[in-house]
Amino acid sequence: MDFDALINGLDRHTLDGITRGSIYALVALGYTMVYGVMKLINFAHSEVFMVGTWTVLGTYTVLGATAGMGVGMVIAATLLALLAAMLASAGTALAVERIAYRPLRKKGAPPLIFLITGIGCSLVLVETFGQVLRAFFGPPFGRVTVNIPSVIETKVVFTIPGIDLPVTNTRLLIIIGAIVMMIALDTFVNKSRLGRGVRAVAQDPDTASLMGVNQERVIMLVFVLGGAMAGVAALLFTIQYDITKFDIGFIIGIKAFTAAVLGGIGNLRGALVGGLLLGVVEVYASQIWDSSWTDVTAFIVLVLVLMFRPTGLLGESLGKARA
Amino acid sequence: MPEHEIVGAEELKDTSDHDKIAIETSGAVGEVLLEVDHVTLRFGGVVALNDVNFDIRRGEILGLIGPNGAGKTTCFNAMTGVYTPTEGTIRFKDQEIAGTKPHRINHLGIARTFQNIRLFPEMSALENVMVGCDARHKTSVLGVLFRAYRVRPSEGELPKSGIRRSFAKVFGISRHTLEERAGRRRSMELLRFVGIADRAHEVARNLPYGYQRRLEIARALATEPELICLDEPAAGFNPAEKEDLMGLIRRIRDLGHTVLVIEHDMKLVLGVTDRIVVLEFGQKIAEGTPEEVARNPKVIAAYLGEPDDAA
Amino acid sequence: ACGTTDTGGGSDGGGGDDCTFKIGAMGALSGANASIVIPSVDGAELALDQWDNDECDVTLERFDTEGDPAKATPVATQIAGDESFIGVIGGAFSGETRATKSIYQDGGVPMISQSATATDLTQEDPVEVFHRLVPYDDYQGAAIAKYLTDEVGASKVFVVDNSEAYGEPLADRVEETLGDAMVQRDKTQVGQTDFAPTISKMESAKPDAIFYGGYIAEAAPLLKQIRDAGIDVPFVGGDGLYGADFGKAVGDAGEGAVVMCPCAPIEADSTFAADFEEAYGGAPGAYAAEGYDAMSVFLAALDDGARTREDVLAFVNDYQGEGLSKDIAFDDNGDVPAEQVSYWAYKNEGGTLTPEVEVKPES
Amino acid sequence: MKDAVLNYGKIQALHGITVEVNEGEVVSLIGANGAGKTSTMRALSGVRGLSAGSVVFNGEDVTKMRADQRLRKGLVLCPEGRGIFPGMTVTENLNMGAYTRKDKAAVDEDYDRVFGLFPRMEERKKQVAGTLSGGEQQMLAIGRALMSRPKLLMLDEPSMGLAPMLIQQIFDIITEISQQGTTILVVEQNAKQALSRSDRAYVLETGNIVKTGTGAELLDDPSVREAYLGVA
Amino acid sequence: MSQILDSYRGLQLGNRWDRAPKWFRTVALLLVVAFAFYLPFLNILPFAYIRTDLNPTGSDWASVLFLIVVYMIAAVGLNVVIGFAGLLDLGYVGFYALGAYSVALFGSPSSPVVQALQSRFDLSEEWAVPFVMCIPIAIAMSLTAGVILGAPTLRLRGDYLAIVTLGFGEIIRITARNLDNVTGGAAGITQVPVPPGPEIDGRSFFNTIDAERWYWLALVILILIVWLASRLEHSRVGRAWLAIREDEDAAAVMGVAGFKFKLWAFAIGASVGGLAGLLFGSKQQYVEPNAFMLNLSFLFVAMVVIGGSGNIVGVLVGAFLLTYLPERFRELQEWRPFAFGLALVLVMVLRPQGLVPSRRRAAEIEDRRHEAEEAAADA
Ligand SMILES: Nc1ncnc2c1ncn2[C@@H]1O[C@H](COP(=O)(O)OP(=O)(O)OP(=O)(O)O)[C@@H](O)[C@H]1O
Ligand SMILES: Nc1ncnc2c1ncn2[C@@H]1O[C@H](COP(=O)(O)OP(=O)(O)OP(=O)(O)O)[C@@H](O)[C@H]1O
Ligand SMILES: CC(C)C[C@H](N)C(=O)O
Ligand SMILES: [Mg+2]
Ligand SMILES: [Mg+2]
Repeated sequence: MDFDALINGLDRHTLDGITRGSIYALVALGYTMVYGVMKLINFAHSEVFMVGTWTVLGTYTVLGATAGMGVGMVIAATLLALLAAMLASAGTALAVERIAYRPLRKKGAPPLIFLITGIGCSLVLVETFGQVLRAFFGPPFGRVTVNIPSVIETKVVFTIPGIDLPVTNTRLLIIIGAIVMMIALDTFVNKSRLGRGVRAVAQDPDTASLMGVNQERVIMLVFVLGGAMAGVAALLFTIQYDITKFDIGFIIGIKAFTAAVLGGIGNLRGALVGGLLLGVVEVYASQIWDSSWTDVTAFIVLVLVLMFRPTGLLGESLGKARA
Repeated sequence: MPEHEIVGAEELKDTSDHDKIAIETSGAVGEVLLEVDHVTLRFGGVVALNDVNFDIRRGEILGLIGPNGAGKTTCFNAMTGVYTPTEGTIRFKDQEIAGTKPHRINHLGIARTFQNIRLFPEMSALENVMVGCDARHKTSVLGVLFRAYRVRPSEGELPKSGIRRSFAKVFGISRHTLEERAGRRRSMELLRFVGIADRAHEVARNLPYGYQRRLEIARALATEPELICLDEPAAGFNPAEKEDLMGLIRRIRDLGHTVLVIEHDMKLVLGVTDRIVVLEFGQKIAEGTPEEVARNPKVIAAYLGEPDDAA
Repeated sequence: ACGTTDTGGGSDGGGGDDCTFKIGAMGALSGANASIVIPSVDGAELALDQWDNDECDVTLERFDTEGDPAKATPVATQIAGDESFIGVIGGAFSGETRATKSIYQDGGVPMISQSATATDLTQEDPVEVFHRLVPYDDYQGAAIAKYLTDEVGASKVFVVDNSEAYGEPLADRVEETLGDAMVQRDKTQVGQTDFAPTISKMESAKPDAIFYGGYIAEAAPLLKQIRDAGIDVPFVGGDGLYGADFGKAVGDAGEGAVVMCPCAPIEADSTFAADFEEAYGGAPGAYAAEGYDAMSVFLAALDDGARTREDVLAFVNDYQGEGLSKDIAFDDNGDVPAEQVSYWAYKNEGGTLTPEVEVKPES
Repeated sequence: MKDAVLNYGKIQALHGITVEVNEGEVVSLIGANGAGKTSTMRALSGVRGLSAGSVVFNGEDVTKMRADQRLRKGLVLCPEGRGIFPGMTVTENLNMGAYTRKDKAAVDEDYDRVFGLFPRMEERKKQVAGTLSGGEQQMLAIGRALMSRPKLLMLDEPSMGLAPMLIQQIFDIITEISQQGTTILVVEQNAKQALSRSDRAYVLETGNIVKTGTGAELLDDPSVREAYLGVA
Repeated sequence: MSQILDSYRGLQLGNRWDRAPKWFRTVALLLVVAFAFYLPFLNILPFAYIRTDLNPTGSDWASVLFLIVVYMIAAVGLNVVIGFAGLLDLGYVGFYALGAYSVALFGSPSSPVVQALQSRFDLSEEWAVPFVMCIPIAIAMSLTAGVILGAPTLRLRGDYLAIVTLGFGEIIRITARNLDNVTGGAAGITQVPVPPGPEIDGRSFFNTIDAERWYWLALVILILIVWLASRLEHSRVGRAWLAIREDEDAAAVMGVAGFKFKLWAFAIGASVGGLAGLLFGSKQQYVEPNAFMLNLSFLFVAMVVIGGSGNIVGVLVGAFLLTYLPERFRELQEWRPFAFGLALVLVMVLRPQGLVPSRRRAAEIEDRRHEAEEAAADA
C-alpha cells in the first residue's frame, strides 16, 4: 500500500479519475435512461458503445484523416466522426430495442427474459465485429486490437496554476464534452415537452398515455438518446485512447452500469456523479495498490454506498430526477 | 406443480367444524390485549399519526373510523410492523412491539388484511391460506431438506397401505409431512369457514372480488392470530354481501379472535362493533360505544357529515 | 502400453504396422492472441507437407482452445483417448499446457511445445511426455534484463505486467535479474484501456526504459498512452508481443519498440521463408520455425519406424538433430539445453518486427 | 360505444354493452365494485383494446386508435385513483395535460381557467404532487384533464377517497364544467350524488347494462335504491 | 420454428405425465436414469450422432457429459436462488470458484495453504487434506460466502442485488488471481486431489482419461441434488419463497420471515454451486482464476432462464442444451459464439416462458400476453 503516491499526486490522480469517469458517465446514461423508463437493464448497451468506436474508425478511414492535418480538417473530421458515431450508436440501440425487447414487451415477458435477450444481442454484436465482418471484409475486423489514428494530437493546453497540473487538450475535450452533453440531456428531459413525456412514462405509463404520450415513441426516444450519448462517449474514448476492439464494450459496460447504480439507477444526474466517483475511486485505488486491485476496490465501494443508501447516491427514478 | 389432492365432495359443504379452527387464547376476555400509547408517526413533514392513544380488549370487536387520510391504515401499519412510530409505544400482551419486524409481530399473534387486496396472485386459494398456516409450523429449512426429525404418528395418521404402514410405524413420520397434512386440512377448513371452499384450487388472481376479500381474511386467520385487523373488508360489497360479512366478523370473534376493523360503511360499523375509535388528521377525536360515537357532534362534523350523506 | 479405454466412439483405432496417424496441435487459433500461435501451427503443417514418406499417412488436426485451460482439457482428453494420435504439438501457451500435461501423461501422448515458456512446466513438476523447443522464462527473463542493461544501457527500468499467468512470472524474473536497475513495478489488468495510473507512476519514477510483460491487446494502448504522455524512453516487451498484430495495433506510437523472443530470426531469403510465404501468403511469423521443428521431430520418429506412442516417446526423448530454429536435444526434464537457444531483440520498424540484435544471457 | 366486449386474460369483464353519450350531457355510470365501470372507461379511452365491438366518437370510428390518438380527438379520461405524476410539480402535471397541444396562447388561457376553478392549485403551483392531500390530488387530476381541452371528459370515481364536504365540492365543479360546455361521463360509487346531478344514467352489473334512464328515474327505482343507495 | 413449437405444445407432455399412473412414472424415471448412466457408451447408430467426438477435432464425449452434468448441478443450485426465491444473482460463478478453490487449496500438496500447514505442523511433503474432507470444507466455504454476501445485500432491491452479486463474482476471481502466496495467483494450483477409488490398470480410479467415471459420480450427485431441491419446492419453504416473490410485504405480515428465507436460498444455492465447482476442479486437477470469468455467470443464468426458471426439469434441459450444443457443433468453430447469441435471442423471443416452463409461470405469461395484446388497441 502506497498512500504517499496517492497524496503526492492527488490533483493529478483526480484529473485522471475524472477523465476516466466522464466516459463511464456518458455510457451510464444509456443504462439509466432505459432503466428509468422500462425498469430493464439493457445488457447490449455496452455494444452500442462499441459500435460507436468502430464508426469513428470508419469515418476517419473514409475521410483519410490522420494526425497532422490542418486545424480546420481536424475539427471537420472530428465533428463528422461525432455525428456518425452518434447516429450509428443510436441506430444500434434502436435495432436492439426492436429485435430483442419489443417482441417481448408485446408478449408481456418477465424482466429476466429481457436480460437474456440483451445478453444474446450483446454477443451477436460482439461477434459481428469479431467474426462475421472479418469473414467478409477481413481486417481490421476481427479479434485483435485496432489502432485508430490520433487525429487530434495530444498537447498540453494549459497548466493549472498553483498546483502546477498540466491539462492536455484531449482531456479537456473529454471532460467538457461529457459535462456539456450531460447538461444538455438533463435540460432536455426536464424542460422539453418530449422530455416531460419521458418522465411521465417513467412514473406511470398508463396515465402518461392518457395524457397523449405515445409510449412506444418515448421508449424509442430513450434508446436513441442513450445510444447517442454512447456515441459521444465512443468518440471521446477514441480521442483519448486511440484504439478499439470487438469486445471493447464489455468492461466499460460493466463499469458504466456500476456507475449508474452507484449514482442511483434511473437518475440522470446520478449517472454523472456515479461515473465520476467510480473513475476517481479506481484511479486512487490503482495508486494505493496497483491496477490489479481496482475492480475489487470499486465493487467494495459500491457495496458500502448501497448499504447506507440502498438506492444509490442520488436515489432512483427518472421521474424524480429533479430532486 | 402437480395438482393438489382432490378434495372430497364432503369437504365442500359450507358447514365447518369450528372446533378444528378455533384458537387457544391465553388470557381473560376483557383484559387489555393491545395498547397504543402516545403514538406519533411522521413521514417527512406529514404527520400521519399525532399522539394517538387507545387500547383493544380481548374478545371485543373494535371499529376504527375517520375521514380519508386520517391515519387509519397508517395506524394498522404501525401495529403490524410495516412502519415504526416516530414516538410512542405499542404494547401487545404487555410486550413492546413498535419497531419489531412484521413477521415477528405475526408470530406474536397479530394478523391483518389489506385495504387494497394483496394476495399472492399466482398461488391457489388453498396455497394462500397454507402460507398463513406455515407461520405456525416449526420445520426448518434443513428439516424440509433432510426430514430427519421424525415423530411417532397416531393411529389416524398412519398410511393405509401395508408396507408404508409398517415403515411409518418403525421409523415414524417426518414432522414436515405431518405439518404439511395438518396445514392443508386446516386451510381447507378455513376456506369453508369464510365460505369459499368451492374454488380452493383456483389461483387467487382469477377469483371474483368478493372471494378475494374473504380469502384475505382466511389467510390472516390461518396464522392463528389473537388479534385480527381488517382494513375496509366491506369495500365494494353490496348491501347483502355486507350483511354476510357482519355475520362472518361475529363468527370470527366467536372463534376466540379479537377483531379490529376499519370501515367506511357506517351501517356495518355501527352494527357489528362493540366500541369505536375515531381518528381525524392523525388525532383521536372520539372513542366510545357505537351509539355514543354516532351522536358525537365532532364526529358528525368531521366525518359523518349531514346524516343524509353517510353513504 | 498406454491403457486408454475405448471411449472414442467414432474413431478408428490406429497402431499396428498400418501407418495412419494423426498429430494434434492445440492452442489459441482464434481470439486476440491467435497471431502468436497460428504461424507456428502453419509451420508444423508446412513440415508435414514437405515430408516425403510413402508408407505413412499422417494428418495434422488443429484444436482451438482459445488459449483457455478449461477449454483445453476436453481437447486433451479427446486426443489422449484416441489412439490414432501419436503426438501433440503444443500447448502454445503455458496455462493450457499446465492444465493438460497430466492428461497427456496419463495417455502417454508425447508433447512438443513450440512456445510454452513457463518455468514450472519442466522445473517444478516435470512429466515424461512433455518437451519444448523454447527455453523457460528464467532464461527469457534474464535475457530481457540483460538486453535492458547492456544494449539499452538502462539503469532505471520500470517493469509492468498484466497480472496473468504468462506476464507476471516473466516480469518477476526480469525484476530479479535487474536487481537495483529496476526503479518501480506496476501491474495492469487484462482488458484495461486506461493506463493513466501506471503512467503517472512512470512520470514520477522517471525511468530510462520500460518493460512490459503481457500480450498485445493491452500493450498497444499502454504504449500509446506512454508516448502521449511524452515519455520517450525505450519500450521492451516479451514474446507475448511477438506477433504481426502488434505493429498494427499500436500504430505510429510503436515505432522503435522492442520485442524480445527466444527465437532466432528466419532469414528472409531462406527456403523455409520462401516455402512458408508460398503456402500461407506471408513471412513466417511467431514461432513458425519451432512449429516446423516440432512436427519434424515427430515425423522423424515415424521414419524411424515408431508406430506407437511409446515408440514415439522413446524416440523423442533420445532425439538429437539439427532443426530450423536450433540444434535439438531434450534433457531429462524435456527442455532444450540453454546453450542451444538464441535470444533476439526485434525492433518494430514501420509496423514490422525486424531482428535487431542477439542477446546471450549468462546462466 | 357498441357491443363492447373486454377480456382480462380469461376473464370477461364486459359482456357486450352499449353506452351512448350525447353532446352536452352529463351521463353517469353506476354499479357495484367490479361491475365493469372502470373497464368501460378504459375501453372508451383506449387504455385497453376491445375484444369485440366498437367505439364511435363524433361520428368517427376510433376503435382501433391508441389512447394518445383518442386524446387528440378530445376524448379524455381522468383515471380512477387519480393517476397524477407524484414526482412532478403541480404546474408540470398540468403541463402534461396539455402535452399534445401546440396552441401556446390557448394553453395559457386554460391555466387561468383551471386556477379559476381550483384556486387551491394556484397556491400550490410549485408543490410536488405526491405530497398533496387526497382532495387536492383529485382536483389536480381533474384540472389536468381539462388542460387537454376535452370534448368528452370521462371521470372515474372522482369522489373516491374524499371526505363528504369535498365530495360536495367536486360535484359542484362537475356541474360547472358541464355548464361551460363540456360533455361528461362520470363513474360513481356515490350513486345518490351522481344520479341527482346527471341527465341520464346506466346501471352496470357484472359486465352488463341492467338499467338505464334519466337520473331522477333511477333515483326513484326501488331496486336501484336497495342495491346502490343502501335504502331498504 | 413456431410451428414446431406449436406441435410440441400440442403434445401436452406435462399434463400427460401428471395423469399417467404412478407405476408408469416410476418406471419411466428409472429408465431415464439408466439411460443417462449408459450414455457414455452410446454407440448405436443413429443415436450415436449425438456424440460430440464424431469428427476428428471433436471433444471427448464422456468429458463433455461430465461438464454438462456439472453445469446442471450449478444450474439447479442457481435455480433455487433465481427460480424459487426470485433473486437475480449474476455472480454465481463466485461460489463455483470457491468450491473449486477449496478442494485445491486444502487438498493439493502443492498449494501454498497445504504447504504452510505442512511446515507448521511438521507434516510430510505428501500430506494434504484428504479429498473426502475437502467436500465439507468446500461446502462450508461457499455457504459461508453466500451468507456473508447475502446478509448485507439481500435487503437491496432486485437490480441492485444483480450488480452487487456480479461484483462479488469478480472479487472472488481477482482475489484468487492476486493473492499469489495463498492461491498460487494467476498460475493456479495443480495436483488437485481426486476422489479415492481402487486402482485399475495402474491408474487411480478417477483419472484424467476415463472421464465416464467422473460423469457417473457427477450424475449421482446431480440426482441427489435434484431430489433435495424438489423437496424444497413443494414445502413450506417453497411456498414461502413464492409468497416473497409475489408480494414480499404481504408475506411478511403473514409471518413469513422474508430475509431469513432469502438468505437460505442464497446459502443453499451457494453450497450447491460450490459442490459443482469442487467436481470441476477435481476433475481438471488444476484450478486457475481465469476459469471463473464473469461470462460463466451469465451462462448459468441463461441456462436457468432458457430452460424455464423455477422448473427443475426445465433448468436441466437448459443446462444440457447450452453446454452440449456448442460442443456438438465444434466444427462451426469461430462461428459458435455468434450462433449462440443468435439462439439466445431467437429462443427467448419465440418462447419467453422458457423451453420447459413451470406451469405456474407459463400460465402467468400466457395471461400477460393476452393482456398485452389487448392493451395494444391498434391490434
Ligand atoms: N409512506 C408514506 N409516505 C408519506 N406519507 C404517507 C405514507 N403513508 C401514508 N402517508 C400519509 O399519511 C396520511 C394517513 O394515511 P392513511 O393511509 O393512514 O389514511 P387512512 O385513514 O387509512 O385513509 P383511507 O380511508 O383512505 O384508507 C395521509 O396523508 C397519507 O398521505
Ligand atoms: N387488470 C385486471 N386483470 C384481471 N381482471 C381484472 C383487471 N382489472 C379488472 N378486472 C376484473 O374485471 C371486472 C370489472 O372490473 P372494473 O374495474 O371494471 O370494475 P368497476 O366497476 O370499475 O369496480 P370498482 O368499483 O372497484 O372501480 C372485475 O371482476 C375485476 O376483477
Ligand atoms: C506464444 C507465447 C507468447 C506463449 C508464452 N510464451 C506462454 O508461455 O504462454
Ligand atoms: Mg386506509
Ligand atoms: Mg372502478
